[in-house]
Amino acid sequence: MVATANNGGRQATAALTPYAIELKGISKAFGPVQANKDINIAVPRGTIHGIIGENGAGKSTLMSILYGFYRADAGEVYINGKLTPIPDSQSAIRAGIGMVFQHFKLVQNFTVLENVILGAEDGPMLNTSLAKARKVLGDLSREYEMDVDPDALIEDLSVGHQQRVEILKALYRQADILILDEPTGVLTPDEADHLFRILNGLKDQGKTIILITHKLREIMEATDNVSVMRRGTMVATVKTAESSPESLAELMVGRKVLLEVEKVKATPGAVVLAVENLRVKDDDGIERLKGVSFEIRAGEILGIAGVAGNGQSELLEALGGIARATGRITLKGVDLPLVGLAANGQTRRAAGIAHVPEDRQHLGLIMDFSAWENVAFGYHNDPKYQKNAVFMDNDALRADTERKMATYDVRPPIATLAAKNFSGGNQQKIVVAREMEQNPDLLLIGQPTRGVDIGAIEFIHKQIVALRDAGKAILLVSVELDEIMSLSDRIAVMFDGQIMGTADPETTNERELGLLMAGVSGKA
Amino acid sequence: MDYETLMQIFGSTVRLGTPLLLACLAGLFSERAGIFDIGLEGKMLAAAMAAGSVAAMSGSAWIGLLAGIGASLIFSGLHGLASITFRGNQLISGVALNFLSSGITVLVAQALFGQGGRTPPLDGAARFNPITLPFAESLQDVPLIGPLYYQVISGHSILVYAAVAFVPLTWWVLYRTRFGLRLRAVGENPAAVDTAGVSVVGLRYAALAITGVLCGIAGAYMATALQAGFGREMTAGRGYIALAALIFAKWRPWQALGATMLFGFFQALALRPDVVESIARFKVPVSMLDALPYILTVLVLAGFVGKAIPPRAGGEPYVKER
Amino acid sequence: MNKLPQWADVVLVPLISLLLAALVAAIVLLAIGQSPTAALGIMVKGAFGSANGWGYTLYYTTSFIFTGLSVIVAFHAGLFNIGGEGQAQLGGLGVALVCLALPWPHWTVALLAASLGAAVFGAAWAAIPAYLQAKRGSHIVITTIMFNYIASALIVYMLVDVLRPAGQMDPASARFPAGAKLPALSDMPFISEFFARMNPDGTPKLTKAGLQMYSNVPANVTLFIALAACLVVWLLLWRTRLGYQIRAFGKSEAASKYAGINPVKITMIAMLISGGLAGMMAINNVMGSAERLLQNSAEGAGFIGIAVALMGRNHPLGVLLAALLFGFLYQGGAALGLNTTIPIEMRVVVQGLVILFTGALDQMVRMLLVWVFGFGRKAVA
Amino acid sequence: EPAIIFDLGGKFDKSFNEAAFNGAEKWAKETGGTYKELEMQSEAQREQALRSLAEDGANPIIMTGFAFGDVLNTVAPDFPDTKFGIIDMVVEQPNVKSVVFTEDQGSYLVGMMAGLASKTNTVGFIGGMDIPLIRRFGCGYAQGVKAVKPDATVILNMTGTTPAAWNDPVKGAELAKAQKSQGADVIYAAAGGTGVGVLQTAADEGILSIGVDSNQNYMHPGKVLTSMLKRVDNAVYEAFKEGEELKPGINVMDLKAGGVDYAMDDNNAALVTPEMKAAVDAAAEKIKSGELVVHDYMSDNSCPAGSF
Ligand SMILES: Nc1ncnc2c1ncn2[C@@H]1O[C@H](COP(=O)(O)OP(=O)(O)OP(=O)(O)O)[C@@H](O)[C@H]1O
Ligand SMILES: Nc1ncnc2c1ncn2[C@@H]1O[C@H](COP(=O)(O)OP(=O)(O)OP(=O)(O)O)[C@@H](O)[C@H]1O
Ligand SMILES: [Mg+2]
Ligand SMILES: [Mg+2]
Repeated sequence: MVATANNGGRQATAALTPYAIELKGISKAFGPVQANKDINIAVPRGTIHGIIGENGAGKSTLMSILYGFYRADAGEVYINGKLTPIPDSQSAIRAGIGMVFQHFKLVQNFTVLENVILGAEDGPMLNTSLAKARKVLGDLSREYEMDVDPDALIEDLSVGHQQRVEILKALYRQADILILDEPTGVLTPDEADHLFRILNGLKDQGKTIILITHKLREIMEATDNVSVMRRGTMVATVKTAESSPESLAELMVGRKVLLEVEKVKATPGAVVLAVENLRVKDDDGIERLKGVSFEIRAGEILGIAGVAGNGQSELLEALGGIARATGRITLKGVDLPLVGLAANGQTRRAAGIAHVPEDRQHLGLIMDFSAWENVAFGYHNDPKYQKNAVFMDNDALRADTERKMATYDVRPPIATLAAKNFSGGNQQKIVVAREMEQNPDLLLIGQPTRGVDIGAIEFIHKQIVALRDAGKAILLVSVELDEIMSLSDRIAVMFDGQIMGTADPETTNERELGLLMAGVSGKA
Repeated sequence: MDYETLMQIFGSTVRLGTPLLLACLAGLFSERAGIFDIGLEGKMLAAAMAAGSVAAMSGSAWIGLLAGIGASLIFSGLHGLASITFRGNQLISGVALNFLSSGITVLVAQALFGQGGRTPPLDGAARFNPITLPFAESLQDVPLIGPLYYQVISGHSILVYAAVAFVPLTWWVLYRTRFGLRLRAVGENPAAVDTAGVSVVGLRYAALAITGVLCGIAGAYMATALQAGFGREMTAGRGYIALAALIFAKWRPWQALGATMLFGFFQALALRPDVVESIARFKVPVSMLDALPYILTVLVLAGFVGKAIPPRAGGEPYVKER
Repeated sequence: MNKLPQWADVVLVPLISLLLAALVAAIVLLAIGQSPTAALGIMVKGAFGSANGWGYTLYYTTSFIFTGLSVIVAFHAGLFNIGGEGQAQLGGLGVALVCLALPWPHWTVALLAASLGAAVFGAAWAAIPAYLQAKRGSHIVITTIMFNYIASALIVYMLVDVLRPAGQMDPASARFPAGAKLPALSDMPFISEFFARMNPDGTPKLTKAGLQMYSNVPANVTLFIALAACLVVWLLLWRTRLGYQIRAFGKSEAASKYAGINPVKITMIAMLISGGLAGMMAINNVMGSAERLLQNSAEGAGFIGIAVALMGRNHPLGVLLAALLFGFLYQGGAALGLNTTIPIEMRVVVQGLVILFTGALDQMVRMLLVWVFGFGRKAVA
Repeated sequence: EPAIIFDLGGKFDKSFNEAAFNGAEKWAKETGGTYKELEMQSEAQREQALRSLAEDGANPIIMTGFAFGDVLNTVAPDFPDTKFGIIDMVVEQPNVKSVVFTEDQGSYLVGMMAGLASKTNTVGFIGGMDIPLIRRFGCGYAQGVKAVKPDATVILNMTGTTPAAWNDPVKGAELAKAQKSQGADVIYAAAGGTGVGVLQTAADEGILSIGVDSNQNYMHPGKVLTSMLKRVDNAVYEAFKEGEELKPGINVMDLKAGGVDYAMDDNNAALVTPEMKAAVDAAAEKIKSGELVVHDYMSDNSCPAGSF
């Protein structure tokens, strides 16, 4: 056994029930959004339990309720068969629950040690707590093969190591139940494998683990049972062994899924975009894009695959004129400015580049602006929206918006409604409509279907293919391998700010791409 | 400038730097906890009024001090209510409290004493009188040490010595105690504190309470030690200078001591244009000396004198549910 | 968060906030042993009960319109400009330098030149904080506060060492030449009738030469410039590309970068406009009323602009109404100071309360309303 | 109904404005009349205050302080039926009475007193706002000191260059400390509310101070050597008594006319020896008779006895 850091008044577990956790009738609304609706779930002790569901299905919300981060509007939590109200995280910790959030909850300029003891100190003075935690942490990391320097600052650690700190934090608090929310989204396949080894070790010690993930492969490989959520409800809980990826996907979406995109073979024309040795540094001076070169031809979709955070965003931002870069970008033979005042979104749009950003709420839309104001966003200098030298032509803009909303089936089709009042999918349609209707030479499109429902996915995919067939060049960035494989005419895989390799979607498979994504050169 | 004069100016530096130091430490606690507080000025002023009035009525500076702390705590509580509980804009809340304080202090003082918003002059036990440290008089004529000891170190009120003692105390609390760890964490990433099972709201109110106490002492010092009674607007922007010093000190206690004493030195210099002129050898407009702390702060803010990175969660209310 | 209908948000929230502020103010008055109703009566009478009162109320209103507009232009760009006070003082310096430069032939010419001077000086004083914010990320709230202090030091220096005429003791500039005198409302055709002075028996008060006497009120032509400024600011923000970019930038800096809106440029322009508007207030008080530059000429109007902007819900029409409200408060407060034992600082208290309730506790007011109305009880399923 | 406007610093500054206030109160007590009063808060309010009172029908309107001069010059013609009185400044309008004092003479007397009381042969002067009017105080004082101790050092300091200098006790206190460390053992404060800080510090530090305008001896009994009385109270009292018949023109209140004096009472009786008093009284007689002429700084903007 590991030396205990915290001997708080935990109840001796009465093993009357085989369930470590039972949630009964949990409901939670955020304003008008009903994130969880009457959810029931039971998790047997000593198992790994998977939870899947589309974006926004309410998975994180449910787990945050279990961890006392949010308060449920209704419902009960039973821990080891005992009714346990969890009004705050303190109670959850006391009940033996630990959680690793999708977005880590670490203090960036604290050391690992300080982060671990935060909230679990032994007394009013720090020195004793720190000394003890240092020892316990050493034991824990040895036991679970989780090397971290206790004196390192969090901001200096890689994402994978930060995640370890989060797990250690939970273990230091003697968690018996560990919740992990999309832990592998930021990990390379190697790191992910290591994580699953740790989780299995914990399971063998009798701990209960809840794992949220979008990756059906992980569910199939690691979990004992799996629950599926859809639009705030729990639609099913099944034994993993008795299910298949296909059946799970169907449960998730609510109908048979056909992720195949119908398209004819590409007929690439002249080079539209040529990128040479493109480099981007972030605000802290760290190089995020480390010399990327590629070309896209007219009538071609180049798909960029990769684990999030490997330079894809910087690539889009450099091409879209948001980030400063070095190297060379040529559009239809003309060099684009990379630094200085001329390198901005306006000049890029004027040159014929349209950009659907990865994060529509953060970048693509002004959430407080109405739909029609958003349709001018980025194109506010366009002569067709001007009444005269001084004033904008708001009437023309509104009419144009209504036209676009009709074409793209944006619901509700009210041009004066604020962007924040549309659902995520419809917000995305507004952005896509705005950018595609500009009839650009090059379309940059990032995570086009993130958080979008199946119907809209099909529609957006069709539009992308149609634009390609109209002879335009398209750069598609997506973390969804399926999307990349079905849409792209060529695939480039990014790792650590570089293009690790390229692949032909006709011949490649997930395994090959996965290796590239992990930084292992495919043809070694 | 001769040594004697320099020591004399250092002496006034200490006296004038003390309210800045107290207010700066006050701001340090609240900003380290993620609450911007441009209401330091208002809290000090309210405390000065309460301390001056109660000292005048009770004849005891100590009771006045308590009243000052109480008044400042009320303002802290209001700031907390607006910016923690109701997640309002911290800057606007601070501005509002400054105005409220500026008006209400005069109203109350006028209602109590009918002397145009002033308290009657205080003396005797109603003031914190200067303390002459042992041997200060007799050592006065020892070269170098004597004047230093007599002018700079000795001869201040007890609150001055308390303020200086608060510096190591603040450091110790911040870096050596559980409370300090949590306080710093809540100013950097309140979600981390929350998910670690510690109340963000509780911590932030606690920090504001400390801010209230320190501003209370600062205000009481103004009315019952530095001056003999309360007068309208008597804090005269010291809360803002303290804020500037806090930025200058990059939110650290020892640096806060340095920054406030530097600004106190400028204020002391501004009192002695004759000395400045004799050094500069031309007529230096007093108003330029008055503006010096502000200009310096702008330079710091501009990053010309080292970059000041505020606590990361500062200024933002902690909102879990959008 | 439960949402209120838009009309409630726009109309009810500020009104309730105002009522709460008034309520607390009444409690304060009671606490110091005064009658709130009597005080209100005197304020209303002082501000609206006489032509002279109106003259002052409108005079203050004019100043507050400028500073209120100044705050909202910056607000829409996401910038909290607390520096209106300093910018207004510098505007005053600009006005003084222009007015004293030439023996102006006619007030219209002088007004044009002085407006330019006021706007340029106000804008210049906003430029440095704006630049530091845009380029170096220095928090504009702190820098503008610092610039307020630096401004007052600078004005003192100018008045004591540069502009003070020889032989004059108080730190003030010389009087402006007669050609720079703006017509007061009481000097203007038609309007002046309103400001005719009456004897106690109701007959018109005549000079020895038998001419009608008029109250000499400080409200002046600048009022009309202020009204025009409301319209211009509204057009600017909601009808022009620049306004579009300012608002977009204010809502989301990241998105603005995506759209190719230059953050440095917009920050600078918005702050320059903001500072220019604050500076233009000086036409009203320095050129229109005092006719010389005094120390602390802005008298806190720069700060009141914050309250006016918050109260006016960041809209020029709202600013106009809120400025009138504060004009009333200021003139009424002066009447309190003159006619009662309630100190004139009462108006500062009310000002603080209005900012507190409309700016910082608005969420409380909203929650109160949601609770009262029972809005959004049933979530959208 | 008469009215009085107090300048920045306020009617309870223990000094200049308070003297005016006392005069008004004395009138009210004697006649049972009422009067309006206003305290200035800011430079820019002066005109409104004046106009409001005039519009309200107050008559006469008395204001304390030179800073009203410019405003009064423009307001007075608008209200030809109203009488105005201004203290410390000359405003030439048909309906304005200007009252000025010979502060140089009064300061000369307390200067002599300071010189006689000083043991260190060093005395100080702390003025309020640095203007010729206040230099007149300082210059008269320095002449008085030099008259009894020709080799004495007189340290002359001013608090500031703006009206804020009238109400800055902290600065007053620090200046007093500085002067003490330069050896001064008597300090004369001619600085309105700022003087409160000077007197306080002098008392704390165990040296003597001299008050101004009002009799300030009572503020620290046994520690204030004397006060230079400037009978603003009398001026206001007289003006109120004249009422609407206030006589326009310039009224110079000098030593002879009782406009200035030095204060003797129980509080300072122990500090002033009979010899000191005799010397000062003798000088006063000479000044009254014109035998002794005190140099007025404002006559040529220079001071033979010290430099500012
Ligand atoms: N703090 C919050 N405030 C308001 N609404 C929220 C909040 N958190 C989540 N929501 C909303 O609740 C719904 C469920 O969100 P949740 O984060 O639980 O989804 P999820 O299943 O974890 O999705 P993802 O796979 O994208 O992580 C969404 O509509 C989301 O917009
Ligand atoms: N803040 C809000 N204010 C008002 N209405 C809102 C708000 N947020 C969402 N809605 C409305 O609630 C409905 C549900 O929104 P939500 O984002 O949960 O949709 P969704 O089910 O995720 O749809 P999609 O699949 O298109 O993303 C939408 O029709 C939207 O108009
Ligand atoms: Mg989630
Ligand atoms: Mg959605």
